[in-house]
Amino acid sequence: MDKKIILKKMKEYPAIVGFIGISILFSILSDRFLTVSNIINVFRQVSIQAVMAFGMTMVIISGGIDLSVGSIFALSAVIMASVLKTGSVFLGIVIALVVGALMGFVNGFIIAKGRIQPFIVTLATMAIGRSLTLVYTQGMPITGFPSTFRIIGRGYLFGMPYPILIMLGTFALIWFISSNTKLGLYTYAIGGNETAAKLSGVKVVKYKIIIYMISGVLSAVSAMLLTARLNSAQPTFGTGYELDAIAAVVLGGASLSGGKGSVVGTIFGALIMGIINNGLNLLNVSPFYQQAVKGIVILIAVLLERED
Amino acid sequence: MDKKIILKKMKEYPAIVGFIGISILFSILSDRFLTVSNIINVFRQVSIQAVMAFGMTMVIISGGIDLSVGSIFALSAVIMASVLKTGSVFLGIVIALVVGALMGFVNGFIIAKGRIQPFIVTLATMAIGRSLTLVYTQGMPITGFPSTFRIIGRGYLFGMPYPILIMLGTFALIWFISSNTKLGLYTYAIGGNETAAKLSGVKVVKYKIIIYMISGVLSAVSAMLLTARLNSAQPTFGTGYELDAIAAVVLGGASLSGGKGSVVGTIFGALIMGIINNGLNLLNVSPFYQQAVKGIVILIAVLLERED
Amino acid sequence: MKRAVWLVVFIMILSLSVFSIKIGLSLSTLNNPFFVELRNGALQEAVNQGVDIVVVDAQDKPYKQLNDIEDLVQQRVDLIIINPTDSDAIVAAVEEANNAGIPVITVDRAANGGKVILHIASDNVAGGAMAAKYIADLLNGKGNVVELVGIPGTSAARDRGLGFETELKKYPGLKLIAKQTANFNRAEGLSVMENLLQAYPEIDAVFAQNDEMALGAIEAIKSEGKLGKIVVVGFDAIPDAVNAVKNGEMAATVAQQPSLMGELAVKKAVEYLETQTIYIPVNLKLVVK
Amino acid sequence: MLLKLQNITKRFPGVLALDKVNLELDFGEVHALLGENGAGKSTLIKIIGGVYKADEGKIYYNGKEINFSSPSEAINNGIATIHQELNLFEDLTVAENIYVGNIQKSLINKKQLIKKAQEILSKNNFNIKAESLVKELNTSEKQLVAIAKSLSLKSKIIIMDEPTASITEHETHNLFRIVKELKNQGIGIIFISHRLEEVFEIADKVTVLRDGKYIGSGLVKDFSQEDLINMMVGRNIKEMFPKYNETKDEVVFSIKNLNIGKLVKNVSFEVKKGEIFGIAGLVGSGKSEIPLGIYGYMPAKWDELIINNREIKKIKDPNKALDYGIALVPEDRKSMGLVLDLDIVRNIILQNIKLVEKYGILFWKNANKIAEEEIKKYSIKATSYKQKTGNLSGGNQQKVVISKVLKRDPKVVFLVEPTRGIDVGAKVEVYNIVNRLANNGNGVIFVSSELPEIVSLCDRVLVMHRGKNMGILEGDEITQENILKLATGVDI
Ligand SMILES: Nc1ncnc2c1ncn2[C@@H]1O[C@H](COP(=O)(O)OP(=O)(O)OP(=O)(O)O)[C@@H](O)[C@H]1O
Ligand SMILES: Nc1ncnc2c1ncn2[C@@H]1O[C@H](COP(=O)(O)OP(=O)(O)OP(=O)(O)O)[C@@H](O)[C@H]1O
Ligand SMILES: [Mg+2]
Ligand SMILES: [Mg+2]
Repeated sequence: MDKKIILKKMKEYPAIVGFIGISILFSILSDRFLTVSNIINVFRQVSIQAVMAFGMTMVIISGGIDLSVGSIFALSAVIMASVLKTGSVFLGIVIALVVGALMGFVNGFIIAKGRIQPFIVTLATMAIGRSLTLVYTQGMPITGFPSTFRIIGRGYLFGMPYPILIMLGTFALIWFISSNTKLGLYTYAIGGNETAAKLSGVKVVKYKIIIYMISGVLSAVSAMLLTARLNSAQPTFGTGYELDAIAAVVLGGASLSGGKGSVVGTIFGALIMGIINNGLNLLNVSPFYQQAVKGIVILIAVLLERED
Repeated sequence: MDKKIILKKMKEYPAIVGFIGISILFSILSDRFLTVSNIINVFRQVSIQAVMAFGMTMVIISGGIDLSVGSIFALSAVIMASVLKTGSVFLGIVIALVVGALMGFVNGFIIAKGRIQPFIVTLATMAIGRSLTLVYTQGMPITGFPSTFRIIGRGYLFGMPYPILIMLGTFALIWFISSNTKLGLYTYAIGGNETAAKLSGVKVVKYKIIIYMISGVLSAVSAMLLTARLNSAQPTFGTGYELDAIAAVVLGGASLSGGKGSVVGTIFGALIMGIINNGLNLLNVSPFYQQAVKGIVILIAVLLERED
Repeated sequence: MKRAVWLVVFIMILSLSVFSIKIGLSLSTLNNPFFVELRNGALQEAVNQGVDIVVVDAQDKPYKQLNDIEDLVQQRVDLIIINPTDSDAIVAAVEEANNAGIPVITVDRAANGGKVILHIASDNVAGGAMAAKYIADLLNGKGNVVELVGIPGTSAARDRGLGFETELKKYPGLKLIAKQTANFNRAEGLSVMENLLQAYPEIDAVFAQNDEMALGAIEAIKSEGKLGKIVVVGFDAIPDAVNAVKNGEMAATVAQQPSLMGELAVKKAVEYLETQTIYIPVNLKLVVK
Repeated sequence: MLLKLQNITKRFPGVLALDKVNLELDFGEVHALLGENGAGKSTLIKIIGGVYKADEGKIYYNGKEINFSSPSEAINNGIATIHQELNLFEDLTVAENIYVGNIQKSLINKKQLIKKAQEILSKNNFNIKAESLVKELNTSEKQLVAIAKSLSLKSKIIIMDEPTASITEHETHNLFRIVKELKNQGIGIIFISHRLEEVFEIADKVTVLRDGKYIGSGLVKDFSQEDLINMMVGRNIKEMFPKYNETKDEVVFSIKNLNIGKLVKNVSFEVKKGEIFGIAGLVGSGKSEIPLGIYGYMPAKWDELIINNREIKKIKDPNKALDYGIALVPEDRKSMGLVLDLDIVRNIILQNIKLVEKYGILFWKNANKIAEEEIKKYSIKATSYKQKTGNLSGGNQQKVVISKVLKRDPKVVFLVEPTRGIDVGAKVEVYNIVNRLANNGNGVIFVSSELPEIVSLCDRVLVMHRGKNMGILEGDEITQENILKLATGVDI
């Protein structure tokens, strides 16, 4: 009975299959892989990318793409950092979220109102966000925050690191939004057939803006996690994260043409990427070969996913 | 009469409007911009990205994406370089093209036969290609080629630098392919409606493979240009080029959902990116602000394009 | 009378705009505080000397650097200071400047060809060796070492790794048990180090090919509660790292004094445009507590 | 007066789609809108529904002048539209499809949603499960979902653009029963169809358009069928179902024990030279899978397949099928027939590449000439052969599909619902083509849900029920009753 449900879930979210396959592989190759401390370690590492990827999931389901997540990440991190330096932790976090929401709003507004391809709009805001970050910091990192803030990065609650808890919290939230709210349903509808959504009376502009704002806010949350973990905000933060986030979503079974996908898939997509990195380090694969191994493992993962 | 044709072309390829708009802007702001030597300078700079973007245009029209172009670029460059060191220029070039074609074949084969999303397949081959490059070179650049080869990078024919001539040649070729051949028609059809293409008798698998091979070969041609210009092949060559190439194609009016686009648009898309970089340098915009200005100019360009 | 004053002012403005010196500075990247420092040193000196400076950023891409330098040539700057992304790939750009009759000074990395009037060096190979030697001294020539590698294929990663590993081989008691890439990035330094700590419970020292990775590694070591038990040596001496050395979290960082290099480059450039100059290397030093 | 349109004019690049059109709709009235393919019917109702803006003219709704700028505005004001091109979300459930755009609360209770949707479906006798995914439905079921969606809105006006084009007769009757109920509630209905008998059955008033121009309107009972055809086409049509083919003895096509997954089981039949062979069946009978299987699009198995005395073991790909001389007019022009982003000429040569290509290079002069001929032959209403097929009216899109498939002179041709959505004049033209094809010695297999055309056109009819061949009717046996009996599993 239970077995059947698991099998059904596996079919529904093929990323689970890829995840299990690769986990088995690494467990055989390294006895360090399947230890409690390493598993917690991997989850904590994955939390940062995963939170960002949850927002990207919404965007991709809606048929869009958000290349600016890495820049939003950096900008909200450094602005938050400068507020944190004044000692106000709460204010810092709030401002980070506001920065994320604002950047997301700009994205969504230009994309939906201007009817311009998301790729090119977020490519531009990616550049703009990076610039703002460099100007704001003059290229230097901001370091040293109140210890109450740093707890977010390294504290534990009931034996669970905060980043993991925050990841699970955002996961639950986005899962709920996408499967139990009007916003979620409309996201799938817009991505599935935008014309039909419009003809059905969906206010496409409004919902697109909200979707990109969610992506912006989650990038800021993700930035908060890394800033707390490193006790430092870097102007180079988040470079290249957009590809990682998109990869996690696509590995999770979403389609870049929209209308399909789920955060359940995405969390496993992110975990696949995370355990590959972890496994390669554990096995001390030579730096020159690492990428090849990573590429091959990704291909194996998608082939495994396809099998079912 | 002539005016009408120009207006029509502008409507057909809105990137021309963006290009002209930005050119006018920079001509006003810098008297260095509109000089013959600077124009030739810009075209030569653009040639490398443009050639790669022509291949990407075919891929994107077919509804795909190729993230591995930068890695193909690097791998074919270093393998060519090591052959060039033995003195055989012709062989070196041929081998570079073969490497590009092979990598493209692998991409196309996995995508078409395995029916896996191009994004994830080329993400994997991007990593694998980079690794092969590092392993092949052991991380060292390869430098110093026969002078006959270096002419490709710096020589002139009838006052035109070779890279520009090669760019124009590949442009003409891809333009001809996409508008006057069976392959070109099939590319649009596959990207527009794969099912309909299949039912019309198009061998989708075969043509997808050919399309990715073209992208691979053009990445190799592009690599040849840069290697000749720099007289050196670096294992880090081509990092991040995929985004530049995709950006040029999308700025050129293609849609990432496939079925639409043209190399005419792409060449102007690449030129837009090129003159922005050139103009910002000529105007001595501070590096911290450059990206912001670049982002804004891109947004202006797409808004101009939309106007018409 | 009034007219005469205006004339003088006019001539002064004219002479300023015609005769003032314009220097181009082409940086490999600004995505790294090290090069930001270098730029800041150069900008400051340019203000002091009263010369114009045009800064371009190659974002670590050799082709972008070539384009940048071509654009500088288009602007007819008087001299170009180049911080190459790569010693070989820069030669074409140097030669283009040479052809246009514009003198070139290189900073940090050398150019392996073309005519360069002055090179302000920092020797990455020697720096790597210095780090190995220091670790050997601290560990009394015995222990397990891991190395955090920068972006594979870049010259900094190559040279620093080469110096470090060659020197390390001289100490048979020191074992390089793992060597992993963290791409010169602090966040990756953190996660790679976390993973390595999972795999290797007995690590005695870490050499990171730049400070960013070292600082990330320190955070990982901290959360494992192993701070003080593992020797961390970085490279570059960026301000955060110097602080970390001061408060005892980091054992040492190889200093290249980027700000001084930038300053010197501009100073010598101005000197050269009047006379000639000699080769003045900036010494490496180890910043320790 | 519920709705009044005055002098509505609409231009598209190169086309005057509507030229000063008037229409009046009263409470509780069913108003039929008629016209040939491309006459401007869909454009007109899209203007009412807020999809397009009229260039000129006025719209009064309940006495007030209105000017909707988006579909959501029209819907919120009580005007619901069932569009000709189905606007559904393939990856969502039926329930979700019905409620997208019409959800009041931010939170969704999925069970509740399915329950409510199921109520609507059952109330209207639509035999569809609310929790199934739309992509699992066949075309007629999808059409019913679109109808259910519009009924769920509780509107004052419901506009139906060819709702009956792809549903069965039984379902059509059911729909008309619903329409009558709506009428009694005072709801106004605009009804578009190319089947005139339906107009006489359900409509009170009728308005005819031709080439975007208002031709006339009045009470349905004041017109005869010929009157309406005359008004639409501008000439008389003598024979609705021309038939002049001659069956020979020679067999051109035969298949034994065709199996396609669980959808088609052990079906065998043969087609003779000059014969028009029909396949009929209800929804879900598997009749449209037969062509797809033989054509190499769905995995299929058979014991023996012979075309023109040549045995064919396997067809892996449509490309191979075409090589063997098998052609297919697919059921759904939008998803299977056309590349909507491409123009008419490109769509036509896509399937006829050999006529215009040498060494992979295309000869555009030939291609354009062919396209021009085809446009003339099928009287496709288009600005030129360069018009994007996505911008053609639905019926004209169908004509392009038929044209591109038949151009290649196939030996055996499957026509699946080929007259879906095309006007009377064009239908007659298709029937003529089918006759000519048969007489030229090709095997013609006509798959249709429209019984009148099956009965009038076919020489023999295979009737499917739940994937099985229930029998092949011949000659006088071919009647609507007999087909329906077999199709519902009753032996005769
Ligand atoms: N978006 C568009 N762009 C350009 N032309 C269009 C567009 N939409 C419709 N047309 C043209 O307007 C005319 C009217 O089309 P419409 O779809 O209203 O016809 P229709 O009466 O509904 O025909 P059918 O019976 O085939 O559905 C046609 O000539 C069509 O080609
Ligand atoms: N992809 C699919 N997944 C699940 N079920 C499907 C799928 N495609 C079709 N079906 C189901 O298979 C059954 C057969 O559909 P089919 O299209 O063969 O009907 P048909 O006989 O052609 O009728 P018609 O074309 O007249 O509507 C239908 O009940 C449909 O719901
Ligand atoms: Mg219509
Ligand atoms: Mg069917």
